[in-house]
Amino acid sequence: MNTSTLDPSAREVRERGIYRQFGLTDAEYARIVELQGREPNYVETGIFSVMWSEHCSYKSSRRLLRRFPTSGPMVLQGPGENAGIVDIGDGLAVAFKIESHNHPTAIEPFQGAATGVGGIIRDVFTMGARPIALLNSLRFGPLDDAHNRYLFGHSVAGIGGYGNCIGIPTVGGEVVFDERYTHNPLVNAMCVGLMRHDQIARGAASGVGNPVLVVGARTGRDGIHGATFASAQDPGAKERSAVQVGDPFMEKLLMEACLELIATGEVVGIQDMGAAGLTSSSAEMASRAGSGITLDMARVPCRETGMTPYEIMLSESQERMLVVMKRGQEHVADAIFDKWGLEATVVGHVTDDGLLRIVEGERVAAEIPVTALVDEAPVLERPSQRPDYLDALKEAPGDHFAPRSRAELEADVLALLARPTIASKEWVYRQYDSMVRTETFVRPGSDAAVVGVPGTKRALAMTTDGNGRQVYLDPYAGGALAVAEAARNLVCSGAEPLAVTDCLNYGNPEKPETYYLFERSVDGMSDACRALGTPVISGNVSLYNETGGQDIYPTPVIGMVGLIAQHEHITTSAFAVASHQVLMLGRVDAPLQDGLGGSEYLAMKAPDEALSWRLPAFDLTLERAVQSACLDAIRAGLVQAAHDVSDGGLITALCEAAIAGGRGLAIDLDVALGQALGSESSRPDGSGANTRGQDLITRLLFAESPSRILLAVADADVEAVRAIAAKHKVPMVTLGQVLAESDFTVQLHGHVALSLKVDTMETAWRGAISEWMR
Amino acid sequence: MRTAVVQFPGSNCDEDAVKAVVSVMGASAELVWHTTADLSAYDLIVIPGGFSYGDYLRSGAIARFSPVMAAVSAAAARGQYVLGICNGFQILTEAGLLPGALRRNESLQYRCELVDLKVENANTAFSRDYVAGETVRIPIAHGDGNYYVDEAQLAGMEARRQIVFRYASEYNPNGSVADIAGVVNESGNVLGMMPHPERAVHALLGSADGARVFSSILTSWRDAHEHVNA
Amino acid sequence: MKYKASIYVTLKGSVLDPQGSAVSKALHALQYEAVDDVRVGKYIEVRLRAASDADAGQQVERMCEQLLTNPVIETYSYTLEATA
Amino acid sequence: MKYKASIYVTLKGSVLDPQGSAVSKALHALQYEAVDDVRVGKYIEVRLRAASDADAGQQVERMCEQLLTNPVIETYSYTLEATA
Ligand SMILES: Nc1ncnc2c1ncn2[C@@H]1O[C@H](COP(=O)(O)OP(=O)(O)O)[C@@H](O)[C@H]1O
Ligand SMILES: [Mg+2]
Repeated sequence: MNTSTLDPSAREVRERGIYRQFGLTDAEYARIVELQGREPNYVETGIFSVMWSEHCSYKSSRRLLRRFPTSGPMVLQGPGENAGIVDIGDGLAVAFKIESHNHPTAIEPFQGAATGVGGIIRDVFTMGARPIALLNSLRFGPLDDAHNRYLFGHSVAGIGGYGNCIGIPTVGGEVVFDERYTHNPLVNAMCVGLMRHDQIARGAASGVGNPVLVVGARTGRDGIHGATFASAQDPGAKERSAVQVGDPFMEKLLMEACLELIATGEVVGIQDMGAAGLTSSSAEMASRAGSGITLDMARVPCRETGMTPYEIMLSESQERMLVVMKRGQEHVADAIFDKWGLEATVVGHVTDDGLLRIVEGERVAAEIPVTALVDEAPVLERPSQRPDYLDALKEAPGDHFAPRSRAELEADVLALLARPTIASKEWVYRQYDSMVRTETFVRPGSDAAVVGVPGTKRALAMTTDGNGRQVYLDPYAGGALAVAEAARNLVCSGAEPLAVTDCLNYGNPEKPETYYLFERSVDGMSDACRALGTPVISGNVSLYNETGGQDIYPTPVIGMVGLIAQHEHITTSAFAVASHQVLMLGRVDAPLQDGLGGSEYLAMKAPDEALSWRLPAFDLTLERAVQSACLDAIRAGLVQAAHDVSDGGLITALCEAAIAGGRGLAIDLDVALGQALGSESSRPDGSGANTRGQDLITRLLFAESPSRILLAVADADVEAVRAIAAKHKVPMVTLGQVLAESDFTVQLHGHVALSLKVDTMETAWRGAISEWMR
Repeated sequence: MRTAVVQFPGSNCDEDAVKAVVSVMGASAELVWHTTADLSAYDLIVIPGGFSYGDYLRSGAIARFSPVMAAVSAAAARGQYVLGICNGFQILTEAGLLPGALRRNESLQYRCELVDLKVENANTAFSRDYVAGETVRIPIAHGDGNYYVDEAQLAGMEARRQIVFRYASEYNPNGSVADIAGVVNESGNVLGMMPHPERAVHALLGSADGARVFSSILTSWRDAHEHVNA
Repeated sequence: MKYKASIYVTLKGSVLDPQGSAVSKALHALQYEAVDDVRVGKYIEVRLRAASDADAGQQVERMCEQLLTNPVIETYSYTLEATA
Repeated sequence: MKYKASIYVTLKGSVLDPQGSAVSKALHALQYEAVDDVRVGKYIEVRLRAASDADAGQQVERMCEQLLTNPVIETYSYTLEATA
């Protein structure tokens, strides 16, 4: 085997321990020598190191990911491809996936976030699907810190910059601010695409002799070792060249050209070049087909001169794809790419020898069995240990957080609404083009976004959800809750949840406690996916999210897509019709037992103690029933608006519904509790009622008990909704009424416990983030 | 009536424009690639929104040199209707077919939202189905929508009633001079506007107020045609 | 001969420069109190071949007027350096 | 003393400059065949007060590193001119 004269020799790789700089352990290196039957040269070592990195091999997570349910009658493509695909009937299907770009964002927030969006779009159009929507899920440290504001502001601009330019609407997402994400932001991007069944393309390199093409941008020295870097413990100190600049204009052309090319039927396999570029795309394509690939580095179009095979194979230049065409059909690619002003270059061919062979002209630069790179990649059995703090958590907190007066309660409500995590995310999503393609029927701001399926009466609802604090406090329930909330948001929009894509963001998996949180939350997500009938069809893992030894909260993010059968079922969270009844599906009284554990209210009032109380109880059976009842009621045409109770508790959900509808609400908790508990609960008399009353109302308004949905229903339809609730064995109470005026009042124990103007609440809620970002 | 929607590399509202023309005007619309050199067969030419050539250097700066732009100029000179939306407006100003220039939004941020527009002039071929002074809701989606002309030019434009739409309700989303959202050329057959009428053509999209831009053009064309035929 | 042209494009003095104001504000927030004014423009580096300095200068001016600047709102200046 | 600092920020040589490539292609399409390469960056003009040339230079370098550039992908250079 020849190597470039510039590269260190195979012996030097071993003797100087160069493989360690690439992130390979001694044991892994020894295993590589065994698999190769000799010492790997420099290029081969580089290739192994990226393929066996956490990012490409999923070595810490592969065992856990097998626990997810991944099949179902609708699943056309489960995990393992660039994106999963589900059937939506009539020969149509949706492809979707979520991906993290946390580490690059920490270093260069604009480009890091932008290239995250670019990558996930390629994953979707690679499958033959036309991308129709983008979502994201973001975590930053608190906005009182200038660096956090910089990371947040630039990430949002980067996400918008890419999606807006390429012309795919960004229709939804979530943003949470917490100390735990300071200097370790999370940027997860999701893309949804639409296709006909006969357009499905896959990433397999089959057919000996078929040509292998690199299409799109030229290869430069960008991000060499980015994949290794993504798994590194201290991104800041790692090689900084691993940040790339995205070119959304190029990607737009690439997307159009690839979709046109796939439609010709002359494509055998296609795969985007993401992390580890040419290396992982070629190895994975060969692996899926059980074939081999020979690539000639001399033919790869480069942006810079003098690039070595090592650099070309490891480059992470963006906006490139690897395509295998039917033999003799290269001209089809030529013609299409020429129209779009792009290059399509044959750089190799498919073989049957099972080898990834890298040549440079006549010279062989590397030769590795594909199975060694993919199937033999290490799978680790990481030690798992339940952290002590979980067993020290206490029952629901007592009275001492309760506001002492009505004025204080009102101030608390306004302060809560102005918490950046709760406040309107308009500052974020107004920077995103959410309307291009003119199919966005529900724009950001409701529970889920709704995007039409052109030419049909149907629509897709989509959302991203996750709550790291909840997973920290109870990994199993927290994992399940993330799935439940995503499904609940879809149901509130009138959709039947279809399937899940997940982005698993955790700290350092080498810490047994972190690994335990990871493991238990995967179990919780898996069980919830089973209970709700939403298999996992794609996903992504991001580990080593820590700074200075402090892990982020374990933060699995669920992306979910649902199907709305008819346009008439589309429902938003705007309680807009005066005189409609405000109903609750689920237990209005659950907070009395659950308390405030895990709530945003507690995080605001008692930041130091907020992590010492247990999460509310969660019952998947009830959750499922509540969701079914809600969807049935919507489909029966009985529901004007629906909104689930989540972050910030009942009061936040009510305020959001009121603000969105531009209406006041008159809420009577006496009546509601009376209905929920029977006669004995309401109106405890006279003395001491005040203190007890304040504690009661604090719990009722701020606890984040799950499995609850608010509905706005016309008087005439209330009984029909009650019957549906009864059929599903779901408790239902009347909370109050939608008003023509803009007064928002809550009554308890016969007194007005809270009275605010909707405008006042709206100002606090809508202006909070812009105020910070001025 | 025949409509062409011009596609530059990087256009992304081209299909939306076609959909709007088809649904509102009940007429067909063809996508024409930026290399097309002759547009004489069309009655209406739409330069759609998007990021032609990535909006690199300046929005519209590179697109204005596309071969099709000579054909657009010729069409405009012949009196065919030319409608530039968003990036299309930027391209038309760069090409000198409309006065002024579009700068970065004052907020330095991209803005996508439904805004209120005041119909300033309901006497143009593009706005006759509106009522002068009425307020309509049409979305914007742009980073460079901050319209600029100097004072002397503005005075001339006002005098010639070239301002068709202004941002209303005291909310100017981008810093445009005199709240200008859309302008017409002196002969009245070329309109450029930052808001997207093609995104507001039925209730499911949040507003149907943009439809009347397209219906106005159709009415104007019919009038002109009946005239010719009579 | 080979040249490197360094072209500076700025908004005309009469045109408001929101980017400059934003940078200026940010610098003040970082305690750069001695900063009086900031203007932000574009810097374009063009490497080209030309027969002479005069030829290079002519080419650069033509491309500035044709493409690189919008005379409605921008002005430019440039320097030229022979590189070989 | 008063100074005018002219700061040129460009993407590092190895970093993709999509804007530069687009401008370069556009110039070729306009028959500027003698153009070999274009890079597009930012030009920032800062007017500031400083005790001395050295002080002004230090201030400018600090603000470049702190705010005006991201050293991960950008480099900068500047010139300084005393204005009063
Ligand atoms: N980063 C973001 N990008 C786009 N839309 C967002 C983003 N963050 C929040 N939103 C939108 O704001 C609304 C409220 O978000 P959130 O409070 O997370 O809703 P929920 O609690 O129902 O999941 C949703 O419509 C959501 O899509
Ligand atoms: Mg919700």
